[in-house]
Amino acid sequence: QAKDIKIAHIYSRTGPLEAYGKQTQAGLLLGLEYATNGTMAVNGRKIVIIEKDDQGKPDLGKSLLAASYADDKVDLAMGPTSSGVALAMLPVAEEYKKVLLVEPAVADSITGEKWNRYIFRTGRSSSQDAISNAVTVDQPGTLVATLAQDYAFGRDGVRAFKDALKKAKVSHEEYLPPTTTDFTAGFQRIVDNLKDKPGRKVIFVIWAGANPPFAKLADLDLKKRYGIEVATGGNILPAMVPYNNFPGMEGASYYYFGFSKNPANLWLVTNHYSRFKTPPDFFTAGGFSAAMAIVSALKKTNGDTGTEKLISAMEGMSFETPKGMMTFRKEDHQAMQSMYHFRVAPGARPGAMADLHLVKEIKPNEMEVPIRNGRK
Amino acid sequence: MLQRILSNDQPRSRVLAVLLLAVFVALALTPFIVPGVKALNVAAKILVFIVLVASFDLLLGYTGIVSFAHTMFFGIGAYGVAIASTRMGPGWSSILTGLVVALALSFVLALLVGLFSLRVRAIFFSMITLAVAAAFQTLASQLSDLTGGEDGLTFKMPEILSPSWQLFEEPVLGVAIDGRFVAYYLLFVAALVLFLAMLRIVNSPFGRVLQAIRENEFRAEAIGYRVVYFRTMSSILSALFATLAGAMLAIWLRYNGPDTSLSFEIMLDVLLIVVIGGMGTIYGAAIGSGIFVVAQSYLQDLLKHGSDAASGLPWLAALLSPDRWLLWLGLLFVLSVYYFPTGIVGRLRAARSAA
Amino acid sequence: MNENILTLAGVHTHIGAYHILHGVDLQVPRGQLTLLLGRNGAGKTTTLRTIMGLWRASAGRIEFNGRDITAMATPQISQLNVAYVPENMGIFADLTVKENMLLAARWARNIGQIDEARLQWIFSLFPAVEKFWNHPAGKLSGGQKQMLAVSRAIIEPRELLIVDEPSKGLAPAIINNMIEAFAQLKASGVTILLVEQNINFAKRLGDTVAVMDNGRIVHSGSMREMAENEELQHSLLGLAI
Amino acid sequence: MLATKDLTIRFGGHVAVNSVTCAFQPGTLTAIVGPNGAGKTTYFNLISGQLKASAGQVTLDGRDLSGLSAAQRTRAGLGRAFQLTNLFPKLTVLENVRLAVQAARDGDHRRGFNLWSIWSDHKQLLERADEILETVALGDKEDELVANLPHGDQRKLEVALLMALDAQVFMFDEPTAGMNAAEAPVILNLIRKLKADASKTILLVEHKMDVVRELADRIIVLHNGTLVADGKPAEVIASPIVQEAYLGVSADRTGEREVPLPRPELRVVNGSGK
Amino acid sequence: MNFKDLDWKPLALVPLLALLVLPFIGSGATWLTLTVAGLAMGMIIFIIASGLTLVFGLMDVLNFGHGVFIALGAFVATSVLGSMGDYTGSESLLKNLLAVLPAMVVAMLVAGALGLAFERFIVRPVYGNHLKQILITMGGMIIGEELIKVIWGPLQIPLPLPQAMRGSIFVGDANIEKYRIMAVIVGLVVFAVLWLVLTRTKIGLLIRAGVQDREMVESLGYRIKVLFIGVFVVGSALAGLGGVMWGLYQQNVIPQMGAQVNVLIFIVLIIGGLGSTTGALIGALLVGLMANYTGFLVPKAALFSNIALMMAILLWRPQGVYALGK
Ligand SMILES: Nc1ncnc2c1ncn2[C@@H]1O[C@H](COP(=O)(O)OP(=O)(O)OP(=O)(O)O)[C@@H](O)[C@H]1O
Ligand SMILES: Nc1ncnc2c1ncn2[C@@H]1O[C@H](COP(=O)(O)OP(=O)(O)OP(=O)(O)O)[C@@H](O)[C@H]1O
Ligand SMILES: [Mg+2]
Ligand SMILES: [Mg+2]
Repeated sequence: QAKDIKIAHIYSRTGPLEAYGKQTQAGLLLGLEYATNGTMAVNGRKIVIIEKDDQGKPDLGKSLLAASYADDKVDLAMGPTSSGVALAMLPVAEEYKKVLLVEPAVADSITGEKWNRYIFRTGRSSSQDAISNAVTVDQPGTLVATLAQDYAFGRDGVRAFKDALKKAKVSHEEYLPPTTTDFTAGFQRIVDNLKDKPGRKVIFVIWAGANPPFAKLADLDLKKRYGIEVATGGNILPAMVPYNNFPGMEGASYYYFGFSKNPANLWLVTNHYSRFKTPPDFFTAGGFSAAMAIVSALKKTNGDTGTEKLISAMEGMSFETPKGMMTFRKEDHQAMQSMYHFRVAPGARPGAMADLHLVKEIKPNEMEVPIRNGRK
Repeated sequence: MLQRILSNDQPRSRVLAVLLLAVFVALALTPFIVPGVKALNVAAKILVFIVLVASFDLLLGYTGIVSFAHTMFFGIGAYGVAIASTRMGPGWSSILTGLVVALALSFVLALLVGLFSLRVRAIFFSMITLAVAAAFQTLASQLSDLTGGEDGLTFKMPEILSPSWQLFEEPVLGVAIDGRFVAYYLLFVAALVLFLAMLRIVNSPFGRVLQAIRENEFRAEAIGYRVVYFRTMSSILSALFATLAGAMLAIWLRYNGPDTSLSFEIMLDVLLIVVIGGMGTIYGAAIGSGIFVVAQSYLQDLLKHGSDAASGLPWLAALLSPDRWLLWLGLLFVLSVYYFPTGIVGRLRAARSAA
Repeated sequence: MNENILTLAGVHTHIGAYHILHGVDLQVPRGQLTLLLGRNGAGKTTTLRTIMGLWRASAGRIEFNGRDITAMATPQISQLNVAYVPENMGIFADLTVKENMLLAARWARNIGQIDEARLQWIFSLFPAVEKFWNHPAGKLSGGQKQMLAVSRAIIEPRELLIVDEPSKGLAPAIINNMIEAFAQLKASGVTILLVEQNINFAKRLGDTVAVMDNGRIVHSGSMREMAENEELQHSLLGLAI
Repeated sequence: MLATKDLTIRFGGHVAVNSVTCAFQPGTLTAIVGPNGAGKTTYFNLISGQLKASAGQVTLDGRDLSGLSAAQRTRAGLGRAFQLTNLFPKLTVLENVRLAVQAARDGDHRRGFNLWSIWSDHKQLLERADEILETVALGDKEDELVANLPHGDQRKLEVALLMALDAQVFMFDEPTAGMNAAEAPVILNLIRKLKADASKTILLVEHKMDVVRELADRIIVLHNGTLVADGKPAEVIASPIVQEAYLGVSADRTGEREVPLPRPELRVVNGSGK
Repeated sequence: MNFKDLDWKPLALVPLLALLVLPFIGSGATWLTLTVAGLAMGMIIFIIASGLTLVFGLMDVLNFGHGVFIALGAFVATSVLGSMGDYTGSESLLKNLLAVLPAMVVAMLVAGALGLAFERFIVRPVYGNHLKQILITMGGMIIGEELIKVIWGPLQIPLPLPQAMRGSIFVGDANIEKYRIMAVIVGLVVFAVLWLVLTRTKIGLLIRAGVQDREMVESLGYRIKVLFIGVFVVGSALAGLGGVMWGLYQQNVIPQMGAQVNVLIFIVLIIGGLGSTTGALIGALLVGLMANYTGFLVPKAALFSNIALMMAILLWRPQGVYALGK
């Protein structure tokens, strides 16, 4: 009997990101099942997942990771949900010289300046998000006003988005407190800025959290009054319900269950429907992809879990996911992956589930994702 | 001798004395008796909380001021060390600089808050501190160039406190004498000294006047104590001790962020511990922190066993799910008010005097 | 009807761990003024509070108008037509004098519904109540608060009036008024149970006297008997009246 | 010597103390009498600094105290007991007095900076507190919580605190209100003893005329905030204003009180009354 | 109250603030949009704070768990409205109202019922002790929030506005959301009812007296226990109503939504002065306006506008604009 392969999954089982974290865990289990053909073993070694709840707290995540490596003697770890937790965890992987597969925390600096060689990421980075989103609005003569939350996530997102725009111009950046509920003032500033300008005018929204501004934006009827459009990135399904206020709105998304037709995704959608009665979401796909990355790597090393073996197996490794092929870029271990340019279905009804149509799959080679960890 | 160390404030209950001794011994020997990173982390957190909670007891239990801004000072201490270590690089001088700056800032803020407390009635003051604390947390995440924003700061400590530092190649008594080990005992000594210092303060004439003010501010003034002065002094002292606790936390975690040291949740934990332990006793801080931090750290594990055992009853299993640990924490809040109105220390002491 | 409006039989009261009343037996005859005397800490206030249901009797029986009220809640007892002036006066400091009075008039929804004549009567007894009608009661002087406390108890007619040291802090002129008020009330058929330290006050009003010590009634009898018997006075009260 | 000059306070339109000028000599006990609401307690509050005067000054031995806080005035030698009991309810009797003793000490003690010599000093403070409690006959209740004391004992403690302050001026506001006639003498004896000390100035507000008559060297009368009489006890008590406004024995008194209880027999609502 | 006694200064604050910022904003249409939206937002805030004026303002119970009733109201609304798709989807305002009104009623009933249990088990042992109130109600809050997660799940749930209540009315360049008009109407009704009950009956007096000296109120023959339960239940029900309004405004609900508005509504009450309905209304309007003005003029400062406002008011009147007693 070979030794078990122990993997710690540290994520927000509770806390503000509870809903996201649970999707990841569900995806991870499905992914392992799919990748191992239901045996849950690689090379005769059984894969054991040890779940830990970081509650969204960086300090807790940090000590849980240390305890996983040291007390539980896991072979590698995966997680967490929040970027803040991830950043606090990174040095721990280095201290214990064990692999940490980041999924789905998005901050650029995870594979950027805070990166170390034990860090891999299957999740998309903010840059990938921003670049793909830029593609959807980037046309000559377009004026863009951004609307984002006033904290690191929002500001970084806008910066990356601006960097990625080649042809369109940003004429206004609006930052609102992360907990804003009354958008009147912010909207007013944007409208005052845009309304008298010529050309195509777009408000690009980067908003995380529970109170997105879409319904309120729709109430303003900006398209009819001033010819101003709205665009934004994808999100989890419940958060995209308000998108229906804008039939025809475009943007780019990390995942939407109907977009890709590869076997992994078909299996995922079918099985998710049959087990949970709902389609798989954003983070389910992420967890699924991470599982496939792990299994691919273990297969490559023939079940050897030595850290150096794993690292050399994973660097440059390509693997199947519900989103198609991903590749861990050698330099910063970021998984290069497709993103999806979507359009909200023309007949979308407010209140109903989000209904997105695929405009175009944006392939990895169509996005120039900068390497930010100084390791060229 | 022991009496002098304890500032003549004996536990006044045999059970309490035993409990205190148990906490002391357990903390002193944690690295030797409980193996593992998690246990050490829990013990270190207890040490930090003992200082933090005792400092809050000085304010709440002895002076009767309900302030929600206490974590602000805790955060200042943690950020002081974090920012200095990030900007100046790891080293003792960074820690010292950060600490001094943090103490100075806490002093000024505590002075301001303390003075404001005299203008409005107590309940308003509490609500104001609540708002101030929230504002400070927002500020900390806004000033991301300095504080690392929401993501916080990860930084390094001087060599001797880093995990990579090893005194001996081989473990001693099964324990690796490494940087973590040193850091733990640094925390332990700091906590012990600060705890005894606070015990001394509350048992000094100064502390007695604080109690008098808590009971009847008007009369305290009338017999010649300047309430403004004592209140402000108490605010400042407690803020400074909280700042030191914050620095201890930063040294241990080598990380700090708004959630870690400034969140309202910590404030609540502190409040709860003071009440569970026994307000106005200082000893309550030690007992309460020990019990609470251990419970909090292992609650999810415990619930997991519970929900596994209850898997036959779906609704019970759902309630016992580790994901609903907060539910049980909430229940703890409620029950502690029900059953420990005077805290564990108060209870034990009352049991003794009734006997 | 029973000739004692209120009877306490073997009442014990515990406050927390303390045993305060050790079997109080007390009869309050209808339509009379019964005086409860005793040194500080004898348990007079505790007895009154136990009658009002503010402390629970741990043993014994309290009857009002033949009804067992031992276990009744305070509001119910009060609704049986009992008024109470507590030792600490129980003034609502944040409310105005008027609002204090309005609350005491249980059946009045606003000031207009209070019996005007009765209000005038109170104003004439205690001019301060009228004078500071719209002031916060907390700002009144000590004696004025005491007047307000008594005024509240007599704003509506009650069958039984329980009063704990109403004369403390009052100027002699006002004490005279209060004596007169109690006399008038008594004449109108109200029964009064009074705890009082001011012997002059007590002497002019009392019909029957009960003396407490250490949580027990150690003597009860008529005022006249007490007034005539100096020996008794000395042995019970430590002084002559 | 304690003196007030044109001391005045207004609450809104109401002048509670109206331009009172008066001096109090050491070695005398001055009784302050007047109807309820005359301004006696307010006058005390102005002297001891609980209230800020609208106009006028308070001086002690020529030193103007007007700008000082209550705490500072206490330290300057003004001791004050309160009409409505005002103690530290959740502390023991002994601790209450000890705090007052400590407040009377100088320097570090009062500010509480003395962190190191707490035992020896503590003992001294406690001994002194003990002594004082004996004098007010509370010696056997040292360890009781004040909240549990009967009213009379709380009054005694109120006086004990004042004694502990070791002041130069003693202000008593109805010290025996609510006290048993058999127990009041404890307090009165204390006041008598104080009186024997020629360096102490004593002010006493009291409604019990027999007490006033016996103790006072001098009586001043306040009426509607104004000082209306000042002199030897016998003279003042005999003066018409005291007889009328205070003792209420004037001839036209009955004229004032014409309203009898309106038709009482009809008004006693029966039972739970609806 | 005759006119001379009327303390008019706080009433003037709202128009004063609005006029004061006019020159800074410049455009009349923008000012109108901001002002109307701010006032309407103030009304919504008033509705969610109205329950707390009873529970905290009058009964002096520092109920940190108040937010749970708000969240509960909103979640109940998702269930009720979710089952009435025909009505909410209709273009007819009447049909929409026929869906929203039952949602409000059910939310108020459920919140009120929970309030009854909350009063009995959480609040009753701690009347008069602020510190314990903070702790125990915080515990109640946590439990409530977790129970909501157990029942409705931790995910956010969309609560779309009924069809006819969406969109805005446009006046030239200025726009006014239709829903805000509805909020103003509901807010005025709540205000009027509260104001009448508290000034025209003895209930307000009794509660205040009961807070100061419970025993005395009982000695006067009032069953204060029942009264307190009743008021607490009404306060909770109002919070439930507030939750429906707030949820519909945000168009989605999360279990933490109550906790998120907790500090805000406490600030409103403090500005208004405890126990005063009028004060709470003024406080809410000021908060609503201030947020919009600073959000437009200096967005960075918007984060701190509430706190700055509260501090300024307290420096002017340490008891809030209208304080009863004290
Ligand atoms: N809350 C309490 N807790 C404990 N003991 C109490 C409490 N209240 C009163 N006592 C005790 O009960 C006894 C009787 O007190 P009570 O107040 O009834 O006396 P009293 O006869 O009214 O005295 P006084 O004339 O001074 O008012 C006293 O010994 C007192 O110490
Ligand atoms: N803070 C205050 N605000 C308004 N009025 C006040 C205040 N304090 C006292 N007064 C009023 O001033 C007057 C004098 O009160 P004071 O307490 O001095 O009377 P007193 O002579 O001590 O009476 P008593 O014999 O009843 O104790 C009273 O009418 C009282 O209502
Ligand atoms: Mg008594
Ligand atoms: Mg007085």
